[in-house]
Amino acid sequence: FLEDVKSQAKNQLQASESRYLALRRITQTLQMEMLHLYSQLDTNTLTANRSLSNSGGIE
Amino acid sequence: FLEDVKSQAKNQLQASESRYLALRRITQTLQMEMLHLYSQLDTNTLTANRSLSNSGGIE
Amino acid sequence: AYYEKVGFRGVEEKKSLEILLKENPLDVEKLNTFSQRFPLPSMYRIHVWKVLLGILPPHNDSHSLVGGYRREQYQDVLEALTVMRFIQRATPQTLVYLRMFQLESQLLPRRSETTPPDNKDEDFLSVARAMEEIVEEPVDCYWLIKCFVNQFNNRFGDSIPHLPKSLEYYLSLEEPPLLNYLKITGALAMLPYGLWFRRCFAGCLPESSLQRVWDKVISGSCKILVFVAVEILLLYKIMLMNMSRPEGVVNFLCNMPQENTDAILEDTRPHPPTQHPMGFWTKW
Repeated sequence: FLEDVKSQAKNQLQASESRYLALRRITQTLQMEMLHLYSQLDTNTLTANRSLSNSGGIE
Repeated sequence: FLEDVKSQAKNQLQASESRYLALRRITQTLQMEMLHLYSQLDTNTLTANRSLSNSGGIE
Repeated sequence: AYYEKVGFRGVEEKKSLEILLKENPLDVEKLNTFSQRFPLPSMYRIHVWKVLLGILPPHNDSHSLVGGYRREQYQDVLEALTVMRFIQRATPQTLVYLRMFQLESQLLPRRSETTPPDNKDEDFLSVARAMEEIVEEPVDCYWLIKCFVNQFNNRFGDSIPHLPKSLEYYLSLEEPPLLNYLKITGALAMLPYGLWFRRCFAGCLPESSLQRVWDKVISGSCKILVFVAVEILLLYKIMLMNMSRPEGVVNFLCNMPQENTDAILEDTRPHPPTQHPMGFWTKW
């Protein structure tokens, strides 16, 4: 009977941990994607500035 | 003794639960940030397109 | 009289499964054996699959707690993928399941680098499409696809490459002339092994037959895939032996008429178990 209680608890804990682990994978993925987006945003800003200063030169 | 095992199991499950909730808060913050980044990128793209078509019009 | 007997047996089987399902904790071993020997009654199929695949634990009184965890996990993954724009409103549901599976297995490519599905992805998508036909509820459907695919690869990944040889062996027992013909024409090497042994007949057999094959796969048999393949070859023996080009054979087998395939499973029923070389196959 004691074994029974223990195995039930173990199964519950495993399911809860699996949910936690999935969330860990999610935060990792989110961070990777964000790094990428930030670098994209930086590039865009740089390009925009450059084209601004260029057009300024022409005027 | 059985009560002991049960309360230990309950504590472990609670600990797992609170770790999950803490990570959920982090995930939500990251997701908000992500939404913000995307909207900024979208605006930039829109502005870039507009200025492109404008400069096209002037020429 | 035969059908009466089958009908009677069906009722008895259903009753004994109901007794098994009332036990707490569930005896997973017994459920496995049941599922190996009898087709699962459709009203209990999804529940039994979830227990056999470990989506639900053996203790009945944990089911609502664990079921809640499973739902939350599903929602967390889905929400994150939406925010990251991996999936949109118009994304086909099976592709949603693939992306979720990839994220959870740490196989998700960067969004800017997503490529069209490769062979392994296509296998997953086939299984997903078939599961979608069987299971309506998306949370259950995703968990069943994920655990089915994972369990199949873990348990049988090493056996899959040997199944074509096994098929050849059983065919040599059952129908040597057909085997010879397939060898001579070069069709044997070209049979749709991927469809049969990696996709477990998803997209090949109609839902009603597929469910019964998957009952066996989920409860731990990959030999069943070989037996079904043999039965298909036997059923279409005459047609196949009239096709001279191996491409014709392959093409036919990849696009089998779906009405007849149900008969594959029904036809095997009346064989007395002792006279049929395929043991439990006859329990269908």
